[in-house]
Amino acid sequence: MAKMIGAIEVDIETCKGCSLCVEACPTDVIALADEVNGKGYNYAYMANPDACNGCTNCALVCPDSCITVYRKKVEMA
Amino acid sequence: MAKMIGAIEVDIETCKGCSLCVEACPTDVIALADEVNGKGYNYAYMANPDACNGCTNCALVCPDSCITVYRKKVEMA
Amino acid sequence: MKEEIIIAGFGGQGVLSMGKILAYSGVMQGQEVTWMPSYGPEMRGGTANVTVVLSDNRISSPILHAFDTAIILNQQSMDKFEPLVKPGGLLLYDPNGITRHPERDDINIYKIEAAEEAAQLKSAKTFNMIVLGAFLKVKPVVEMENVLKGLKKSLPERHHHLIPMNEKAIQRGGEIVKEVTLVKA
Amino acid sequence: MKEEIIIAGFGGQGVLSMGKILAYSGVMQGQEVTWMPSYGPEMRGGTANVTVVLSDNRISSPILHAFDTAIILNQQSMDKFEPLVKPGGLLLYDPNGITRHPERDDINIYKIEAAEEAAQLKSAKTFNMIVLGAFLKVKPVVEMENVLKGLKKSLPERHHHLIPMNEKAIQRGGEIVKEVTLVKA
Amino acid sequence: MKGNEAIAEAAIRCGADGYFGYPITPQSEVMEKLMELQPWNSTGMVVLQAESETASINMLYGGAGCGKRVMTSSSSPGISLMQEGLSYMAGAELPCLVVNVVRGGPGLGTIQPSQSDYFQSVKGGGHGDYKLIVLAPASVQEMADFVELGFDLAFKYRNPAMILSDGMIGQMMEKVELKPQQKRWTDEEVAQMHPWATTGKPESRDYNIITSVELDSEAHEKFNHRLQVKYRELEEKEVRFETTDVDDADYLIVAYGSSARISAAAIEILREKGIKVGLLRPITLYPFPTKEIQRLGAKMKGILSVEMSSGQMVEDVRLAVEGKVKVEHFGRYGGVVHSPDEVAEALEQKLIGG
Amino acid sequence: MKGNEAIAEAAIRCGADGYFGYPITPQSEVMEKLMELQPWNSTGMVVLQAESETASINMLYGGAGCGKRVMTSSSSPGISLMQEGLSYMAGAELPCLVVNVVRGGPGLGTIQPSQSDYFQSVKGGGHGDYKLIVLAPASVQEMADFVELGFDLAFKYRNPAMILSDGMIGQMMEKVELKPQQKRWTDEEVAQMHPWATTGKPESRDYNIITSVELDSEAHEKFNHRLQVKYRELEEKEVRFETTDVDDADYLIVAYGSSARISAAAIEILREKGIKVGLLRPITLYPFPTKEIQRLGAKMKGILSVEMSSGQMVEDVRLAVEGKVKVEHFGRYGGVVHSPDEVAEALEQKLIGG
Amino acid sequence: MAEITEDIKVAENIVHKKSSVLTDKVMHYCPGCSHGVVHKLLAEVIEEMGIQDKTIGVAPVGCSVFIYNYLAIDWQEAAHGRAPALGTAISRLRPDRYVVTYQGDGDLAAIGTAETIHACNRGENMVMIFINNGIYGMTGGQMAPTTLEGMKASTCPFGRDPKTDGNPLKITEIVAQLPGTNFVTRQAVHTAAAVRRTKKAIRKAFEKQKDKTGTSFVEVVSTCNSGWKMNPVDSNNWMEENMFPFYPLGDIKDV
Amino acid sequence: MAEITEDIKVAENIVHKKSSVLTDKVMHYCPGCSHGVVHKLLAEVIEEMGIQDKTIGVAPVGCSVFIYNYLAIDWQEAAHGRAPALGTAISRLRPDRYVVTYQGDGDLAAIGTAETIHACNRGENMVMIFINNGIYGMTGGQMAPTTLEGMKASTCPFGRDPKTDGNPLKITEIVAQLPGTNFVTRQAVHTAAAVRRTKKAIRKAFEKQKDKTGTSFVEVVSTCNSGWKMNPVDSNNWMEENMFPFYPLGDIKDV
Ligand SMILES: Cc1ncc(C[n+]2csc(CCOP(=O)(O)OP(=O)(O)O)c2C)c(N)n1
Ligand SMILES: Cc1ncc(C[n+]2csc(CCOP(=O)(O)OP(=O)(O)O)c2C)c(N)n1
Ligand code: SF4
Ligand code: SF4
Ligand code: SF4
Ligand code: SF4
Ligand code: SF4
Ligand code: SF4
Ligand SMILES: [Mg+2]
Ligand SMILES: [Mg+2]
Repeated sequence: MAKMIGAIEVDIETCKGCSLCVEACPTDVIALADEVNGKGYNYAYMANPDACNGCTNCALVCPDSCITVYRKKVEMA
Repeated sequence: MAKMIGAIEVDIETCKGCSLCVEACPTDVIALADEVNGKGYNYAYMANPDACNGCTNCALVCPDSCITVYRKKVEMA
Repeated sequence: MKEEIIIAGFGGQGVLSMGKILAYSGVMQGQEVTWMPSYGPEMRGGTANVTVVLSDNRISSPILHAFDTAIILNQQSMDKFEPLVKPGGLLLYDPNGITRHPERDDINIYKIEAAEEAAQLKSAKTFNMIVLGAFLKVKPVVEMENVLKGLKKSLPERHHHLIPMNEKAIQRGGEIVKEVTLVKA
Repeated sequence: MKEEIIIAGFGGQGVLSMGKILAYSGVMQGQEVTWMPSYGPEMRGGTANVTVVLSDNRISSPILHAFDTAIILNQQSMDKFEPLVKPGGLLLYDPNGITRHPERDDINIYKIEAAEEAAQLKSAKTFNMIVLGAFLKVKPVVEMENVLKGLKKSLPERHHHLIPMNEKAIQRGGEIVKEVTLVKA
Repeated sequence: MKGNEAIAEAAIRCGADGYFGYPITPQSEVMEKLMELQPWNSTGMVVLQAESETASINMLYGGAGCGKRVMTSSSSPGISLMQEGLSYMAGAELPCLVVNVVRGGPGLGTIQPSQSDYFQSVKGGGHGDYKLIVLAPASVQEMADFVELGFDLAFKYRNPAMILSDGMIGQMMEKVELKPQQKRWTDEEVAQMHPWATTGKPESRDYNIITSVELDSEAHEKFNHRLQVKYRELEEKEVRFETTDVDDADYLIVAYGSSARISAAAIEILREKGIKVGLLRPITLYPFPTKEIQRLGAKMKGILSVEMSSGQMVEDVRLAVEGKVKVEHFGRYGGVVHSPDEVAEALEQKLIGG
Repeated sequence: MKGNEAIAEAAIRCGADGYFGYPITPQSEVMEKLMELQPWNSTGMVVLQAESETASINMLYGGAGCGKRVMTSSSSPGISLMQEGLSYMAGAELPCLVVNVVRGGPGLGTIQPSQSDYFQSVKGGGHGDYKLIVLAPASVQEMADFVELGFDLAFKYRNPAMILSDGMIGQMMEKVELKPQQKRWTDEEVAQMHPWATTGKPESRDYNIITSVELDSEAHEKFNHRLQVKYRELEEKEVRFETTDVDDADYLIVAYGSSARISAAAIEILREKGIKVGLLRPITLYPFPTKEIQRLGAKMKGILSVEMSSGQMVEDVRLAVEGKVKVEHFGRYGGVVHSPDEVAEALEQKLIGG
Repeated sequence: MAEITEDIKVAENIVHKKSSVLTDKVMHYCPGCSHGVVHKLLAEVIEEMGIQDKTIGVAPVGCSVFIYNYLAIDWQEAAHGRAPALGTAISRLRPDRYVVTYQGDGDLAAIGTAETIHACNRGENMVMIFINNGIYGMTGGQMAPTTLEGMKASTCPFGRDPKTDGNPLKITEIVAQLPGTNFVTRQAVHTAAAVRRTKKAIRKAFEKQKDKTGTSFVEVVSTCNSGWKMNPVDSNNWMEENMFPFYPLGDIKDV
Repeated sequence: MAEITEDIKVAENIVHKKSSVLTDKVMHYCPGCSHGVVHKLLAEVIEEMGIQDKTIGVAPVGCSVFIYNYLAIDWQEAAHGRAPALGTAISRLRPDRYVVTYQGDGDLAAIGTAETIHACNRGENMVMIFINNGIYGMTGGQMAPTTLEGMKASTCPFGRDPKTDGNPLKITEIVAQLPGTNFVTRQAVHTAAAVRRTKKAIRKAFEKQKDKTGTSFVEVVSTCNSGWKMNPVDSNNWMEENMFPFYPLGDIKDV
């Protein structure tokens, strides 16, 4: 079976922890970190990376263009 | 037979000879005088007084409120 | 030579364009000229006047408080400008609509029945040219050939067919202008 | 007595209102006070700071270039204001998010783990009151009863139920503030 | 209380009838405070956020034309948009109060305090020969007090008045004593006190016209002459200023508003060094305390005009002393506020030679 | 040709790119003439009637930002509406040409000639520390010539320039010699000559920003300082004036524009009486011919500043001579034009004593 | 019968005379200018409603700047385009008064666009009279926002070309769609019947003000024979043929 | 599987990344501000159309005043409300360029009303982007012309009351009725789907400009969580519930 798997990369320093990506992700991949970045924001990260399908929703709603999305079709058993 | 007869009085000095009353009169009562008033305008006057029925049309369209209209019901033979 | 002229009358009498033709005529003659209208809402219905200065030298001010010539075309203007003609100067007027005729005896007074003449010619538009012709007859401050050039210059191309008619009116004005009183020399 | 204080940190840390309470406390104590915020778009996300002056006499300028006390709540502010503390003055800071700790040896330095404490109290809003408590412990420039009056005055009526919580936070700040270095006397 | 808030509180208390404004930093708190206080429920004062500063000033025109005490506040760019309106109000002899909490210009500039709108305020930013009455507060208390003073002068002379403040005075908090609430004028009082106002034409008087247009230039010159007579009267009677430490002074600082406060601190520094400096603080920028500066200036070795600008008021100081004493300018600008040290140093350098 | 028409003709001939304006007496002929000449068909110049003067000046901002030679014209009330825009353009260092054909103010005033917008033009009608380059034509010929000069100075210094004329010069007709048609700059030339302009960011350069805002007050002070350096350079290099009959003169008249013409006639009258009077006519009102007035003033028994205003330029004359010679003002105002006789009489009365 | 005509000229037979709210001053308008007609109707409505002492007018900058000389009510003369701002303040500070603004098309729909729209959108309690003559009369006949496509004016001497000069603006339709207006109508005064209708509309606009439910807006499509360079009678005809199709008469909103 | 996640992070698998037209500067906006999203879409459209060198932008006065720091195209910063006037001149003097104005609701629909309406009515060839967040963000949350009835702002702290504060203004509907506009749409960026639609709309607006047939106008109903005093996620929800009923999304005009 072919399946889309995805991954995101968050630019931690420019992330402002707005949570919009968290909300936008259909598969609950993203959460805000407990730690803060240099600006004092709890940045977003892949809390549940396996669930990501690379749909780009998170990146689309991110006001700060912090998210790069990768996607690949993989064959699964 | 009862009939409406009318008359108008034009304030010659404030009349500007615009001709709008001439145009508005349904019974062709009014004309512009050959003479001019103090401002140099050919003022309006009752050229055909008998035809006036006091409909006030002329007064209504006059921009300079120069026209007073009189009307009376008279019995005619 | 320096001639300071006021032309004054109702809006619509062609006062400003008469002044303009005079000014252009001066330019054609190589003179310095200024043309300064009164302007604004008074134009509508009210009075209009223009000051024209023709001079061989640089003209300092185009707005004047005394004139060599006053060309007067209605009563208000008569009241306002008769007193401002310089002693020995010229007052030219059209008596139509004038209720108080000029009274000064230290200036030269001429009259021109231009309105009447224009009515006879059935061409209200020539009124101001008749007046101009009268003035040039009395004071030939510019030569006729330059006046015609000035006329051409001040009329838009599409109105150039009117020039002959205007020329005739100017001529007619010169013919019918009448002396009223001259300064006792 | 004259105390010139800068409080500086991120927008949203309650810097301005901490300053306001301090200022009102001074007023309650009968002092002259000024409160002068940095203001404008920087407020969003960026830094925010406020200068508070408490004095027994008329205060000439509310904008200062050197301070008796700097209360510092983020790294940018540390960089900017550490150098501006007067020799012998006080620098109080929250080490949370601070990457370069203060280095001067001619001033008194204290730290207050207010963010951590506020997180433990599960009440981010008390953060600034903890810091205020720490400051008042180190420099009791106003009496506690006046601080409470100031608190009351600066809070809108509808928030007066929060006063006890704030009072506790102030107290707690006083308890946990830590001396870092003192000027060698 | 913040300077801006003091304006709002004072406006309500002195019985103002209307505020019309448009938000702009660093003075938005004026309208915000008013909206929070809802004076329409207490005194009946109207508070309206207009669509622009252009609309605001013309709303003032309308309100003032009815004999009402109306005001607006803004900051530099917004005030520039009011210049036509201000010229109209001066031309129609309408009283009103305009607060300018100046920020650094030109253009959008900074939102930091500045004093670079002096020329605009006192020389005439709008067209024509007119003057505003210009008050320069140096404390939050004066922000409050000058609201009433501004209205009083505006109505006394039927002329727009301006409070020329800056971001520092507007944003800072200080202790303020507010006056007790005064009643607003009733419509009947207005009709009586201001018979020129358009209050609705009763049978008993001819109709009133508020206008600034005149076709006949001679008549318009007469009107302008009347304005000039009024301005001479203002210059005669309404000059306000404050002097400190001038009696024994060798040098004089002339400074208004924030700069006056900072200069006072500078003078302390200088006096500690043994340099005797006094302060003249113009309170009215128009009418300017020309005579007093002339009088005091004659005794001085030099005058330093201190403003947060590249040098505007300094021209009026120079005009006052007519070359009889050296006048220098000092000021940081573009939103930077000078420190007392800088002022002190400038005085030493520019007047004493360093 | 009328002064206003001369502006229009000269604009096309000097290769202006755009005119944006709104009708107002006494200068509507500028746009009317342009519309009649349809330069978009010949040189490609854009002519647009804007919805207001506020829009006009901001259209100038947009056009100037692209490195184009853009201009507007208006009269006093309309110019007041441009004050914010002018401050922005000065703050963004944008070149443009604004013609003010002044009429009597304040307010709607008269449509007759006046010179009462001097302060607004040279001191800064808008907010902030900025200056306009101000040219004062005294003839229809200069109305034409100063269009090109104005553009040249504006672009040289990246600063708005103004032609400060009045209803007299605007409405009068005089002989004019127009320069031959010059080509408009091509887009490529613009990009090369004005690398700061927003012409579309090619790969070869960073993107350009035209702005006047700065959050950091220190940076904004630096920018303002740069402006001041520019103004000092203008004051050094671009002062223009004309003197007549000054060599043997005992008295000096300083007058610009219409007033200078009238003063020239007054001087003839006075010289006939044996009173030796000379004329200094500032051509640039900013930068003002301060040094020349100072130099000439030193030799005079008195100076009369003649303006059609209640006395504005006279302040700059006084600042120039620093009390060293008596300076008096004379001027009719509110739309009244003084006569040579009145000027002559005023000089005798005010300076010689009558 | 000429004698009869003279005979009936006695006060009791008067059926139309100059409104007492009009002053004796001769209007400065060009012969045949629509402004005069509308002034008269305004005066008549004010007289008939008996509100001369309760009405405050706001004059524009435009040919009608001097309306204040002709109607004997209290007037303020606004800066160009700002009458609605003045009206706003007057109406709010004197809610016991009728406020009427009077503006031309340049004034109301060009420079004053923002003030017009925002006053109407706020629903300021006032009557706005809008004289749309498709031209800038006062300044000598320049293009107005309402100048028709192809129509000549001194700043579009070859006829308005929407490509370069922009489109004619129907501001009244915009105003009608704003929630703050309670009555929006377009009328004319070229015939006696039209004059009667316009007077009714103005009267209605004033009546509506009693309820304080917002702005009442009366456009009068008008002639400017000077600007149009036609005589008054031809102007009326031209207006009927050319203006009315684009600016159709009638009520647009009545709530 | 976490390893896979790391493994696929190679260039060839990138399906979304920051647009190259965006600069490296960190935007000054509050966390979650809609401005950032719209900036990004604008950058992406410009990048995808390959018109970075042909586009001139006009920035407003409002929170987005510094948009010029974030998109690497030539920019002019306009005075408050005047962006359409700048755009008019730029577009007419550089008809070979794409002109895009970017404005907030205070800027475009309050102080700039006249400029907005007249530019659209003239049909200036430019793209106008209108960020309607119902508030004055930059100056700290005052009432905007588009603030909803009952909505709180610092100058209507008890909620907008149309009686005193005026009605919310639907300027986009007005603009749509002007003959000069060729495409008028209202969008939002609160969900991924909405973002996709808004990007399409912006792209379409730019495409339309190729034909020089007038103004293309894109409203984006937006959040200002700082001004609204809610977190970004709640703001989006509040917007859906309250703003969309009054400002319904979708194309309003497309000719
Ligand atoms: C700020 C300003 N700009 C321009 C003018 C010049 N001006 C006077 S009236 C007018 C337009 C008049 O047209 P309109 O409003 O249509 O009135 P109308 O004369 O046609 O009745 C203009 C542009 C002015 N007085 N003030
Ligand atoms: C002439 C002028 N008036 C007022 C201001 C202050 N000001 C700056 S931004 C702004 C409004 C911003 O609101 P909006 O346009 O909705 O943009 P947002 O910040 O919400 O994106 C105001 C009133 C100004 N800079 N200039
Ligand atoms: S949407 Fe962007 S800025 Fe917001 S939390 Fe996610 S990554 Fe960070
Ligand atoms: S790409 Fe889609 S699935 Fe993956 S984190 Fe983003 S929103 Fe979630
Ligand atoms: S309508 Fe009036 S002004 Fe015109 S001609 Fe008749 S009476 Fe005279
Ligand atoms: S009243 Fe009627 S009939 Fe008589 S003159 Fe007037 S229009 Fe004619
Ligand atoms: S110019 Fe036109 S609007 Fe003005 S008075 Fe004359 S006809 Fe009427
Ligand atoms: S204040 Fe509002 S509009 Fe401005 S950046 Fe913050 S969230 Fe965005
Ligand atoms: Mg009109
Ligand atoms: Mg907004």
